[in-house]
This record gives sequence, structure tokens and C-alpha cells, in this order.
Amino acid sequence: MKSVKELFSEQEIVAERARRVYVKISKDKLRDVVKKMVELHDGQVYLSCITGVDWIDRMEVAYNIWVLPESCNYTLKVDLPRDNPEITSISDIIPGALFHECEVYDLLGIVFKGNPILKKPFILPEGMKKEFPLRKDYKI
Amino acid sequence: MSIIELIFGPQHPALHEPEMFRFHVDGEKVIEAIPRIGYVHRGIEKLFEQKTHVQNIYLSERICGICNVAHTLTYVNVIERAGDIDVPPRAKYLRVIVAELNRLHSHMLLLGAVAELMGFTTLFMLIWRDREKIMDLVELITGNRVISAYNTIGGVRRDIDSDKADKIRKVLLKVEEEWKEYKKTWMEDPTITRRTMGVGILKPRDALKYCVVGPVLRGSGVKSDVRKDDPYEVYGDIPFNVVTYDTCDSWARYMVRVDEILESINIILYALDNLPQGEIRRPLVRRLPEAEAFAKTEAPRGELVYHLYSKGGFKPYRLKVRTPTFANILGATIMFKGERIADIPVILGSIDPCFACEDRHTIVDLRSGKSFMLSSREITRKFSRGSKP
Amino acid sequence: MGLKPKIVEKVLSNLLKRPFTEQYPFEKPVIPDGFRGVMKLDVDKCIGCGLCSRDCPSGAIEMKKYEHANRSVPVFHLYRCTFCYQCADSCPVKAISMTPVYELSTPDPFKLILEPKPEEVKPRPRGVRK
Amino acid sequence: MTPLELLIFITQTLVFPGFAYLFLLALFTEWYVRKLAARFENRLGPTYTGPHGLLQPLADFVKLLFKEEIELKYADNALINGTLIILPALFIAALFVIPWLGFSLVSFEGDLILVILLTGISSGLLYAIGWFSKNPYSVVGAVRAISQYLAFDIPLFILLLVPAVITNSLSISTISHKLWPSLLANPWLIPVWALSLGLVILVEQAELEENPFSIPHAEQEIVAGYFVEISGRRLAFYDLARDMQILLAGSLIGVTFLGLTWNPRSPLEAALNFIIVLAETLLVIFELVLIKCVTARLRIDQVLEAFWTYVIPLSIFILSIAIIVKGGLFPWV
Repeated sequence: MKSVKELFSEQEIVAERARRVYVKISKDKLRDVVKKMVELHDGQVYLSCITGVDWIDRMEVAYNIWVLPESCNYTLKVDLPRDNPEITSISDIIPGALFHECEVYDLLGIVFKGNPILKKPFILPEGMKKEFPLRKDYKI
Repeated sequence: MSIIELIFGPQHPALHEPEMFRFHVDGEKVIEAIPRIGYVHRGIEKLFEQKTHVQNIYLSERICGICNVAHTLTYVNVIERAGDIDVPPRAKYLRVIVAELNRLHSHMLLLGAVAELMGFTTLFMLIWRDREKIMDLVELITGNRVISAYNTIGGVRRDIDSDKADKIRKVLLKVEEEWKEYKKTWMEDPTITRRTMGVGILKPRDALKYCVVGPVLRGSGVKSDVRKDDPYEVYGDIPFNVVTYDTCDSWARYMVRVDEILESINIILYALDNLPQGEIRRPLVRRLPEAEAFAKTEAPRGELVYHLYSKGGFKPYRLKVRTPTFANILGATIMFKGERIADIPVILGSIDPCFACEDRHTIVDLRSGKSFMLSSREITRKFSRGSKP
Repeated sequence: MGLKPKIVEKVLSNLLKRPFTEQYPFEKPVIPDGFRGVMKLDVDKCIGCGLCSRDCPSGAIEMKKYEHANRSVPVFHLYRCTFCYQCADSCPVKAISMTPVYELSTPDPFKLILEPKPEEVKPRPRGVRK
Repeated sequence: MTPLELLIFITQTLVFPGFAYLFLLALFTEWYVRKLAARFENRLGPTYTGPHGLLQPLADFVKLLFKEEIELKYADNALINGTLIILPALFIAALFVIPWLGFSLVSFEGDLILVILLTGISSGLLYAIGWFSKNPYSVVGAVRAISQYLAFDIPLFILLLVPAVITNSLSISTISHKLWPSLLANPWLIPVWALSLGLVILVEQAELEENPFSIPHAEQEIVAGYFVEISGRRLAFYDLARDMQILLAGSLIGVTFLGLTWNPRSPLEAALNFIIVLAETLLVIFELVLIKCVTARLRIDQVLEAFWTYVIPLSIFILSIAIIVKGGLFPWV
């Protein structure tokens, strides 16, 4: 196996542009895929960002991982149920995900199980312990 | 002496912006560093969703004043990717020129500030004197010293003529000469090298593991530059080197920036010489189709990421911004361990922290931002209440 | 504790040089062309389309209705203005231009409202848009 | 004592070269340091108050006197206040010994030791300020100050003994008068003298806690070190003490290491002596400011290492060479 792209099946690849691959995978597969990505290129990958989106009917978490030897960005999109958004943390595979996961939890309320520093006001003020401002139903 | 909790910030001379670090120190040695971020959290990501694509250009610029060109550049890039808008070649070159001027002034700002953090006020004053010349150039091209408002969707907003190009060349050559001297100072001055060498080590493996970006990553010897890896605008056509140093310490991270200044000057001179003729902008596109786009650029502080979800229409559905400092701050907490109190400013300076960048979303501004259109009467009421109680 | 003569030389030569800093209130800096200062509205050109107000990122432009002339004219609330000049870009008739005025600090925010006087706003001869 | 003598005595003590003069000269020193540093950095420096900003330090002093003083809840206020009153007084006392007119008001055999004692006490007082402030920053600053103090006070004492050995005197006035005659009488002493002059400026820089040794009050690391809690009137007195410390450092090294004064027999000669002493002082301060402007701050461990392993043995070596040469222990001298 030479390219990270071969990890994904045809149906999983949503879109492909120059140096961008958008992939939709299931929640259970995410950790395996990330682990394989890191191992495949001997750690020559880094996490650019984790984007959380509230699609009203569901939540989406998108892991943007840059693969240095391939010069390609892989966007791993995972759908989560909106009423109980929960996913296993990847911070043990890529420690750099720690703060990204905290931020997403803080603003959207997506729980990353296994993240050791996950706590509620991370960047929000102390008084906003129960509010998730980036959810679409948040009243401003 | 037992372990003292030393609190750095939110107000501290070594931090030019509000941020708090709790350092557990044993005598002079740092045992643990715990950051608390979010003091300048302005709710910009939420605000993006309320405003139109055109208004958001200027909002993105306000995430960070220092690297404002990088922010607008990434923003217009993400919009152009989502809407398949092509940009005239002259505009691409002009964008590169202004982006590199921005990098110049940002790196000078940092290196000067760091000289000051080490107590070297003279170097700080001299570097900032030269930075002033660069800012005058930015003012000449864009009409303002700092906030440039230069990039727009589908091109740039102002053109330069040959007079301006000559003036830019002249000033840059002078600055280059000065910088060659400063580089010697950074490389050889005994007090600087003693303070920075071997301080705040971040091994290449750790650098990738903790996902640091930009000069911090290159200072750890990893050859990664968005301008080379993922060329945007015309960086693919311009010859330049990716500067890396492999001593992995604070000194390496500073030297990366010193060398990048010289590289940037060459890039600008090359772009000025090869500036194509033609128009500078396409008609403004206000409406985007349903799309998802991911754009990244090399901001002065490292990789800057914008992730856009559009559902069609005038406003973005979700716009995620990942600024370089947010990625670097975790790496910094690793660098602090085992170093001395005296090294804290040096290490913190070496990641070029920009906390306004890092914390993007406060609710306070958002709430006042809701009533963003006040009539004259409302304003009168508001001010008269404020001034005459 | 060896000192590099390079910086010493530079520092000593600075003694004889003219200081680079300016005494601002007494010496005014040189303003280049195209500086984004206070904007100027050409009331006669304005067609009252409201594009400037719609595109303004900070909501600093309010369309004010002048009843006697039966037309709307933008009013600039400069204390909100970010001086990005998107309004000048958006204006289809180029009625907004820039001036090099930048000294705006004042204790009275009402001085920072650029509002055409009622007598300046003349009724448009034909085709008035609402 | 006749009434005229009494009047002269009072004038000398209170006006010139006594309190008023030393106070104004300390403020002038601050202006000189600020202006010089500004010019080194290609800036303007103070310009607004007075011609070329000459009155700026005085304006700052007066302004600070009227500022609100922040009551420290956990600190030992009485001790801090007491320390800050003693601090400028110590330096004033030391400055009285300097022969401003070729002679000084207070002069006795051994006044050099007195000056060294007074500067030593001042370092202890700075430590006390920091410790009694009970702020983490000030405590760290005080600990740094005290650990640095031993490292630079020993070589300073040893190096100040070099001109004393050369001139066979422990009185500052006598040293200043006899320095050049002794050096010319025994030219072998000149290299020793030059070496000790270079070293003493470096050590004095550490005594003044200026760059590269500005560690105890490193602003970017520990805010202001031991005087982080000082404000208002206390800060005014602290600043005054600091100016006097710089003035003392400049004038002490100026008169003991550059000499060139003599015992004046007429007012004209006294005036000439005064100009020479002032010029020497400003020259030494110029050197100190230059060093400050071309260096970055070192780290405490680096400074301690450098001082204990190099500067102290070197200064002992210089002193012993001076004793050997002066004592005629070399057969060829």
C-alpha cells in the first residue's frame, strides 16, 4: 500500500480535487483509519483542524489531516446523531488533537471519549458551562 | 524552595496579548505549564454565519491585525475554491507581493519583540525602525499601514504603477542590506545565542505529533511549507527556498524567521519583475453554490486553515478557522518543561504567539453585534445615556 | 563575554544620525496617495441604491430618508467605520471618494456622523429610486 | 566656628556640593542615561519638559509624589517604607565622599571601605524590599538579586582595592590625587590599571543590575522583580535611589580609576576639578549605557557561572599582580 487513498473504498470518497480528498467514513472506522494513516507514512502527517458542523438533523465532525509525503489533505467526515453526539478521541494517536477536540466540545458539545483534558469552559468564559454557541439553535 | 505557582498573565509584560499560563516552578525550574486560552474570544465564527460573503472579507481580516493579509487571502481562497472563481494573473502576483510584505512586517515584529523579551532594547528599536519602512510600503500599496483590506473575491482592489514598484524595490534593497547585518547579530551575538540555543527543544517527531505548524515545524527540521506543498496563488512559479534549521531549539525557530525575511524580499523582487499586465479583478460574486471547500495558506505564523461549508446563498453555513497559534500552543507547553523561568519569554516568543488569532469567538461582541444596525435615534439614546447619566 | 563590534559600531554611528522617530503633533507624517481616511460623499451623484449600506461590514452606513427631496442618502457613522472602503467599491456611480484626513479622535461621538445637510440634498430631477 | 564659616559649612552641606546639588545631579544623570540610550537606539528620548527634555526626570519625580499609593494587603508596609527611606540616604552619604571639587566634605583614611559597605547594605535592602512585598515575582526577584549580589560584590571590592594599592591609600580623595603620579612613577602598573579599569566597568554594570545583568528586575520574566509592588511615592524614592546609584557608580569609578584631580588652592582650580570629575563621571556612565545597549539579558545561572569561575579569580589575580609590582617584588622593576 503506497497511498493513504487506498485505505478508503470508492463509496467512501465523497469528492476529490487537487490535493484535496473528502471522505465520509463511519464512526467506528475512524480510529483505525487514522492509526493506519500515521503508520503508513511513519508519522509524517499532522492534523490541521477538526471542524464540527451542526446540520440540525445530525452533527458532523471533519478531521482534516495533512499527509506530508503525498502533499494531500484528507478530510475525514464522520456523522453523529445530534441528540447524543459522541465519538472516541484520537488524541492518543495524534496528541495534537487534544486542543482541537476541546474546542469542538466547547463550542458544539460533541463529546470525545478518552480525551484527558476535555472540560467545559475551554475558550468560552467561565459562565457558559451549559451553552454551545455554534449550534444552530443557540439564540444570540 | 517548595513549588510555587507562578501565574503569567492575562496581563504580563512578556505577553503582548491577554493569555494566562500557570507555571508550576521549583526554584527557577518550570515543572509544568498549563495554558488557559480564550481571553480575547470574540465569537467571530458565529458572526461569520450572520454576515454576507462580502462583509466577511473584512471580518476575517479582524481575526488578527498582524497577519491580516494572510487571513483575507485564505478567506478569498476558500470562497474562490467553493465558487470556482478564477483570478486574473496580475492579481495573483499582487496578492503574493502584499502577502509577503505582510510576512516581512510580521516577522520583524516578532524578532524585534523577542529581542526586547531578552532585554535587547537596541535591537528591538532598530528592527522596528526597519519594520516601519515596510509598513509605509504597505500603506503605499493598500492605503493603510496595518489593516490592508487589499484582497477581494476574484482579485485585488488596487493596482500598482511603475513609480510605486520602483519605490518598493528601493526600500526593499535597503532593508535587505540591513537584515544581512541583523542576521549576523542573531547568529553571533553571544548574549543572544547564549539565551536561545538549546532552550525549548522540540524534536521533529514531537513537532509532528503535537501538530505544530509553520516556522516552529521548520525550526524542528521538518521541511513543510504550505507555499511549496500546496501552492496557492503563484507560489508554484516563484523560486524560493524552504528554510529549515535542525537544532530544534528556540534559536532555530528565530533563525527560520530571519532567513524567511531575506527569502520574502527575494520573492517580492521576483514578483515585481515578473508582474504580468492585465486586469486586477473579476466582477464581484456575491452568491455561492452549495459547496464545501478547504483552503490553507502559509500565514507568517504558520499554516492557516479555513474550512467552508456553504448551503448556497449570500452567507456561509459554517466557516471554521484554525489559526497557527492554536496549533502551536500545545507544542509550547511541551517546550516549557524543565526550562527556567528566565526562558519562558524566549520560548513563548519562539512560537510567535498571537492570541487574538487563537481565540476567535466571544459572545460579548456577538451580542452587541446582533443589533448591528442602529438608527440615528438609537445611537443618540445610547450615547446620551453613556455620557450624561 | 566577547562583544561583537558590529552592533557596537551601529549603535555608536546612531549617535551621529538624526533620530528616526518623529514628534508627531509637531511634525506631521507624509500621507501617500490613496490613503484611506475619512470618506466623502458626492450627494449629487448618489442614486440612493443602498448597496454601500448593505455591503458595509460594520454597519456604519445608514440610509437616511430626506422627505423634502424624496430620496435616501447614506449617512456614515464614523465611530463604527473600519475604513475598508467596500462602500466605495460597491457604489455603482462612484459617489464615495477618499480624503487624507485621519485625525478623528474626539470626545463627542456626534461629530463622527457624516450627514449631508438638508439643503445639500436636492431632489433628483428624474427617475428617483426608492 | 565663625558665623561666616558656619554659613559656608551649611551652604556646602545643603546646597553645593551637598544635598541639593546631588539631588539635581542624580536627576540629570537619569536624563543623560535616557537621552543617551535613546540616541544609541536612533530615537529622540525625552523632549517635552524643559529644553531637550532636561526637566523630565524632575517632572516624573514630582508626578510620582502625587500619585495614588497602592496599599499592600499582605506585604509588610512599615518595613518597605523604612527601607525605601534608608535607600537614597545611603547613596547620598556615599556621594558625599566623592571629591566633587577636588576635595570632599567628608574625607578620611578608609572612606573607600565605607562606600563599599554602603553599596553592600543597599543590595541587602533591595532584597528586603522584594522579600517583604510577599509577591511571587518580587520574591523570585529578591532571590535572584541576593544570589547575584555575592558574585559581583566580591570582585568589585577587590578591583576597587587596585587603585588603593597603586596609591597606597584608602581615601578616595587621596587615590584620585595620587593616581597618575604613582602610575607615572612606576609605568609597569599601567597595564594592571588598564585591565582593572575594563573589568571594574563590567562588574559595576552587574552591581547596577543593568543589561546583560538586569536579571533581578527582568521586566519580561518577572514583571519588575523586587520592586513590583512599589508604587507612588515609594516608587519616586526608589527611582531617586536608583539614579543616585548610577551617579555613585559613575563618579566612584571616575575618580578612583581616572584620577586627574588635585587639591585646589583657588576657586578657579576648584572649578576646573569640578569639570574634570563631572566629565569622568559622564564618561564612565557613557560606557555603562553603551554596554547596556549592545547586550541582551543573560540568565542567572550563566552570570553566576561566569562570575565565580572567571571574574573573581581574574580580579584576585589582578590585585596580586598590583601588589607584587607595587611592592617591588619583581627583580626587574
